Amino acid sequence: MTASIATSQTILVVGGGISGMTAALEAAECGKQVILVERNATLGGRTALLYRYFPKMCHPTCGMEINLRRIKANRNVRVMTMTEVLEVKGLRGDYTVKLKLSPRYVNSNCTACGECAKAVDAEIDNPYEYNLAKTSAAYLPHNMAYPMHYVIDPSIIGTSDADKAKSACRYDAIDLDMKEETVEIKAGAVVWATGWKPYDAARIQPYGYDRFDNVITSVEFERLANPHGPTGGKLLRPSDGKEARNIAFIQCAGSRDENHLRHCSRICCMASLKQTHYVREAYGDDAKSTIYYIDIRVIDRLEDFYQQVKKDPAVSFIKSKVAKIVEDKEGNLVLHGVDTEGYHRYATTHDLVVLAVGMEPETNGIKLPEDMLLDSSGFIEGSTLPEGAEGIYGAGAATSPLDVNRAAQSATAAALRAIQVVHKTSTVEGAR
Amino acid sequence: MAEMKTAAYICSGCGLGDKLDVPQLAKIAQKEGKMALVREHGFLCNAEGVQMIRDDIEKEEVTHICIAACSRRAKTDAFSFPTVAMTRANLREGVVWVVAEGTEHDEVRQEMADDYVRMACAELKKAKLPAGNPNHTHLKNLMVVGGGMSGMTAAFEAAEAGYEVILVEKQASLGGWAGKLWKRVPFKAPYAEPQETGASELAARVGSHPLIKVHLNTTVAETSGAPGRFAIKLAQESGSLTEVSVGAIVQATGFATYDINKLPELGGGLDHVVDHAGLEALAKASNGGAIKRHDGKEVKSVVFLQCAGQRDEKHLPYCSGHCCATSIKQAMYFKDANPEVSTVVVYDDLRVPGMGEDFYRSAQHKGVVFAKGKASKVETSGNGCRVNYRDLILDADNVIEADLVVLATGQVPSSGVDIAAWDKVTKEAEGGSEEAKQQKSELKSISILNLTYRQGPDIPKLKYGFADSHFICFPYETQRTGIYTAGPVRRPMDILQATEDATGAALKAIQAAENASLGRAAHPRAGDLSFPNVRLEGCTQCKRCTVECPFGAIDEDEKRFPLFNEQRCRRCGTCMGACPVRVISFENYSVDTVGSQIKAIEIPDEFSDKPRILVLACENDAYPALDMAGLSRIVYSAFVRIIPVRCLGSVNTIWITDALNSGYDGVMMMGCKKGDEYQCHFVKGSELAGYRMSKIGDTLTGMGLEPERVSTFEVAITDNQKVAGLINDYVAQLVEMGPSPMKGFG
Amino acid sequence: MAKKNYAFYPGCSSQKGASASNFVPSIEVMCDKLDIQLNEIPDWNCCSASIGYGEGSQLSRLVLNARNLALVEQNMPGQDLVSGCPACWLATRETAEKLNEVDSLMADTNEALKEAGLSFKGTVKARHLVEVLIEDVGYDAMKAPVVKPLEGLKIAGYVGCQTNRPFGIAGESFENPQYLDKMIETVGAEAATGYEQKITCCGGALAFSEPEKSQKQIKDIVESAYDHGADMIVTPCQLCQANVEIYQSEINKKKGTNLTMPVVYYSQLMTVAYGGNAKQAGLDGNVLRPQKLLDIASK
Amino acid sequence: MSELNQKAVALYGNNFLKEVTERVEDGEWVSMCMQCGVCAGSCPLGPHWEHSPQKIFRMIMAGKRDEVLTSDSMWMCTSCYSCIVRCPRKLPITHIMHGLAHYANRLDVAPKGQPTRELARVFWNNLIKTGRVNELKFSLAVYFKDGFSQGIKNLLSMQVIALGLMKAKRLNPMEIIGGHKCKDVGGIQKMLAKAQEIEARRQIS
Repeated sequence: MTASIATSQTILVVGGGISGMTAALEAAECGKQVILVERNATLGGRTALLYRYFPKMCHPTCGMEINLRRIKANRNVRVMTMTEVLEVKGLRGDYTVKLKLSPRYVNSNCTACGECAKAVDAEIDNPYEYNLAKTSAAYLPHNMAYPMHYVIDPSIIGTSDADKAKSACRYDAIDLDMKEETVEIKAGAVVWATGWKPYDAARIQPYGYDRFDNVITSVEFERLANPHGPTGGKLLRPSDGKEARNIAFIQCAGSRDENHLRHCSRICCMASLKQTHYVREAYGDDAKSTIYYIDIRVIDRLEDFYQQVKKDPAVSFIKSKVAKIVEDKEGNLVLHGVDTEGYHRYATTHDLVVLAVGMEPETNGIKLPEDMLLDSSGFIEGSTLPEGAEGIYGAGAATSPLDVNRAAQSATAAALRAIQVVHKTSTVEGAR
Repeated sequence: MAEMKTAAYICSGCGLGDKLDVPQLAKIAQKEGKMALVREHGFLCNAEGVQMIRDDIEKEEVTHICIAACSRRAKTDAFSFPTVAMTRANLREGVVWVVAEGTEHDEVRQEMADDYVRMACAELKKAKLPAGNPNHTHLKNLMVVGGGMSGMTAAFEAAEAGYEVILVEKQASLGGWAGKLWKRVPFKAPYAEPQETGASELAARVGSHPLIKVHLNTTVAETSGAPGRFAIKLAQESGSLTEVSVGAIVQATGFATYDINKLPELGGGLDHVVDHAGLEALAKASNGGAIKRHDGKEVKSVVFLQCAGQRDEKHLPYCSGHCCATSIKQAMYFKDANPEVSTVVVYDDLRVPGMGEDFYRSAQHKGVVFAKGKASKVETSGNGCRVNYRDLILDADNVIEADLVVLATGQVPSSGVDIAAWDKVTKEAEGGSEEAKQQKSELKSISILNLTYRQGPDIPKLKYGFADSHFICFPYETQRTGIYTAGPVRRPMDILQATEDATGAALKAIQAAENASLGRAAHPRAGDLSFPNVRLEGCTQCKRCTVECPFGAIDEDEKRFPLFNEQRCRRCGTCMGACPVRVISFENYSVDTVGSQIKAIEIPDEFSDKPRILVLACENDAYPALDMAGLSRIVYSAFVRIIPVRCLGSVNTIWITDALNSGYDGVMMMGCKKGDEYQCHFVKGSELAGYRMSKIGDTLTGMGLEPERVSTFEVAITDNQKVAGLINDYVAQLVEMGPSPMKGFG
Repeated sequence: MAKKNYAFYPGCSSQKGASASNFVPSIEVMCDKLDIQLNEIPDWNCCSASIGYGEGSQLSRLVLNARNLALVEQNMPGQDLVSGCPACWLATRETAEKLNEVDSLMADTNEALKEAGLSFKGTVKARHLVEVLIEDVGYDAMKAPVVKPLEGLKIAGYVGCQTNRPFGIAGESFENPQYLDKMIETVGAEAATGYEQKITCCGGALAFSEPEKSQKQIKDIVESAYDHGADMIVTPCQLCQANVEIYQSEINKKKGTNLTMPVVYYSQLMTVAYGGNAKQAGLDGNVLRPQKLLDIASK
Repeated sequence: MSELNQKAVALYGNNFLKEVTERVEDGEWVSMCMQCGVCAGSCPLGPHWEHSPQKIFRMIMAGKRDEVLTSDSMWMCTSCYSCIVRCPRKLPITHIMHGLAHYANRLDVAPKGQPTRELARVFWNNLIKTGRVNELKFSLAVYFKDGFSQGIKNLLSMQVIALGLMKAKRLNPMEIIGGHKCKDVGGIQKMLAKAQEIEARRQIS
């Protein structure tokens, strides 16, 4: 199949989030052949799970819709989901890449009619809701999923639930005999766009993410605010479903911290500023957001957004790294610390605490090509090979903690670097 | 090309067959839709169904196909027939998934499906397969304007990909600001020390690259044409003109520093107060040794004041982003030459995102002192300066005496003419104002690209003079197709970002040239081969299309007719919506393709209690939201008939009046958010639609209709729940209002 | 099974007649059951504790601790230095790490040690007795000798500061360490989970100099244990034990409270669970009688 | 002003950050503080002191020498190490506080009669006498540090506690006439004298 099509003129893009999609499309729209591989069952990555983008408060799915339309319209891009890179061998212009294809147990006959989900009893934690909700073990990742195909969770394979799913399908789309496969493909250049993951908030012990239900992360808060999310867009706190009107946002949750992530994750200040909008939109003047920060890092035009939020009387700013959180008997959280601007000690009670968790590169924990050069946080800095010998390029949040706009910018640049490789390879081959 | 032969394929899978009378749909396609070939299939998108269609295309010479199945957004891999014109009747997401369950709804459900089949057949007969612009051009070389770090990078990276580049620099040498720096902020691990700028090395590589032609002491005197065929006049300092042609353009014209004389309270203008650029000059002069002031005194104490004239409504409201790291770097110049030099950085928020945190740590390690505070006054004191500031941590006023004060001022983009100002003076000048004519020529003198475009000589700015994209997901969107900005002209940035940005911009320029050479549209309708066709003989020279085109694609010819530059066109259809005499159309999207759909439906009489509402939904956000309502099985009224449009800007008022004349009870228009934070991918579609509809109030009154029968709504892509509510509320409102008095006259 | 040998550093408070003297008998039984052989370091000296800094210079304090390390290195090769007292452990471990990190301090220290006829190469590891129990013995082995499970006892595990921070036991969290609760459960008692004062500072040495402030801390620690229904508090720290136990009467006097919450060592629990009597467990040394534990011990 | 203090002022002038960096244990870390304040919020005795660690660090950087050295804040450190484990810059705050207290004490500018300062002095004197701490003598010395009559008052107020401890055999009245001590007291004292000599050599001369 795919393996036979790829050649040394092919650009392999690893990771199907906003950066990978962008890199793949930008190269393909220059006329290059691209294979886009994604580990999950759908493209879209983490941005597809966000409710809105700062500073425009627009919806990530809007850009995704356009990118998906570009993919649907472009025959140069070949998308492989549920696919991981096992190994990259070879040199610039001539890579052999080993891919692992995990079984979806659903083939392209799937029409997304949803009958299998209705037939299955078992439920799993929904990874596309950061496990805040359950979903059927036969599920569509989300409404913007691409490919628009259901997935059968491996946990029900071999159970009667799997058989129920199969018999519910009228289109012969469920194939319970699918097996993991390994294929090798050729590629001339590789764009590595594996993105980021939220830092494990449980490790920030003073904030008790693992102990207190009402301490959640910023990515989880995005799901709460999302009308497609587990609470239908209502800001209800996990412990008792009570409306969370008085919300604390703790900045640098894991970032700028030698005990956790050394780097500044760049996006979290803007993310929390954005999230105060959600609170205001939900409760108007009854809303109360408090941002605990060290420095508010919003650069360039984004400053406008900060100034606008600063004017909102429902939002207050405290220059302080919160020292610890204590839960009271009602499940409220008492934050202890000192406002360092003039030294004011506080012990403030909030309904909900949102940890603005840092961005950890997804490269931490996956096998990378050997010549990739990483910085001290694990972001891709470049190549260990001398200039001109490299053919694998980082893109997006795999290279640095970037916001979506800068990630797309970075991915566009990476696409050109990859094009340079295949251009030079073809020139050399042409000369032979 | 062969004769038009139509075929309709009606799917009964995904429950369509259970809930709809499919044979009746087939009959409608045949009888009313006049389809030459009509086939039903139980599972149209599977291999067998697709093969059936392929066989018909091949053996039956079918040229036009209508697929009555799921949404045009679904099963695109299966229903991909690039050689024929195709329409889709959305019976799944648009009918069976959104109409309430139960036999009591069978009738309205079937009527809805019947109408969608009628509409798709009607559209099909008016549609042509886009053939692409036969006049396409082939230039694939680039012009890069600006020879600083961004421009050099854009030129070099494009050339490395095999594209010829013309690099234009106003100054006598390449390098720009970077060339004036002693060192740059580190961009590689361990992010601890200032690094060499690499500007002269890059300049040398650019200068010697076989695919790059550098023009020094040169400016752009004129830019005309379009992607794939830009015609440029380059003006040398000597006065001579050179004409060149390029496929696409990267504008990397950088920034100027904010004038420190505008900051007298911070000591701007005093002897021992400099800005970052001034300090770089001192550092360069010291060549790694102790840094001396202009008067020769060795600096033993220095204070950096951050956000000088920045984040300040009175000066620059924005943050230039690089200045915290730049001050850290410059403080290190002192500490590295002599650790005994006292270096204090007075800041409000220390903004060193990403690995900049390591650079900050490194400076602290070297003993650079950071004081969160706000400077109130800098004055001369003895042979140096006294900095008065409020220490925000100690909550006390404090004073530092220093030999030198460095003001971290901001970047002011060198982006040329402000199009809004240009527009204003142009109108006034056309009205005969001599003053405006003078202003116009002054404005022209600062233009960078000197575009001959009717809408003005430079590319539109987003804010504060920065020519940035308005879109989060698409950082390189500009309103001038084939021209991309890169570096600090786009937004304030440091060298690392600028070089990354320039690389991306180079790709976009290459892509624009490649697309133009194939007659294809650029983003966001990338690959679209349709292009606007104009019947000039019907044109009344009203200029609405030239004024309203968001991309400045339409100029005027000598006879003042609109002159379409297809390669600049983004295929949004705004011109088509604007045209009062309906002479503009696309092969597969025209006044007719939509108008015929509107007229194709069956309007029940006024006694039936079955109102009909036309919904014109933006295909980018509203239509997907409606689709997702279907996916989530959110029920809405079966009285609506939905037609996706490329943009609300493309909606021609004739559609509205036709609909009302035909007996529709109301029209809903669903578009993207408008205003400053607009989400329209064609800039002002919603706004234009709102504006145009406000103008047809009189027409409605003349027809004896309530103005509420035409309403515009903002719908975001996530609004699947909301959109169903909007529909249901609107239907209820119309039911309350009673049937349209136009019914039966159509 | 052969006993594991450790160089034992009892510390000043564990000396006979000192504030933690009742700690010593309990660890004797415990170690015996767990095949731990503690060999007292010959002529050990004070670690300078956490209050020595005021008068004692950095080098003086390093030298004091280095002397103990040197005594082990010289006389007890191959044995880890083990202390039951968190302050001793902390000061010794910090010294060992600092000297290994900073060459000049190591040189200065050895110059001073020479005056006492000693030298230190930096090879000795300083450990806390609880670390030995968890890492070298393990929960399962700690459970094995239990003959009288402490059923019906609910105990608040008060970890305090210095066994926990900055090094921690077995890599556990600083904010919510679990090991003490696990040890409580190992001997058959119930741990008062959710005891939120488990890492609150008792005031340490400042119980002497700032009694009001420290007693406020102690009051919180004890009252929370009551709130969680605990019968007693257990701690791995000598100073915690003393402060939290003995100042309750003082707090009662000043605040009108009626606090009588027994405070015991983990080793006392283990000794009783392992079948030791009250005297072996040093329970006669508790000012506030841990009645329920005494009852089990006398069964 | 003590002679040492005078010397320090003469040597460092108004560059207090440099003085701290060079003279105070772990003082070189002070400049790494980024004013997040997590230390201030973590300190158990925080509510009682005037300057939080982070504020002390800023004061050092701003050259507030007198205010820092005479502050009693450092003397309220209980050595709980909460600040150290939470500090995102990994500053050894506990040690810096100890170092600053020690330095202020050495220069004799620390607040007179500050109870913990007195306690520390008594403790140290007690321990260097025998190499081990004699808790009874130590306690008595603490109670009598402000004179005899105050000492009796202090003693009476603590009587219940003392009796309780004695009953539990955890306070031995016999310690007053002897008690525990190291055998090689002489060696220890010589060793400590040497340490002082080395430090004097390295410190202000």
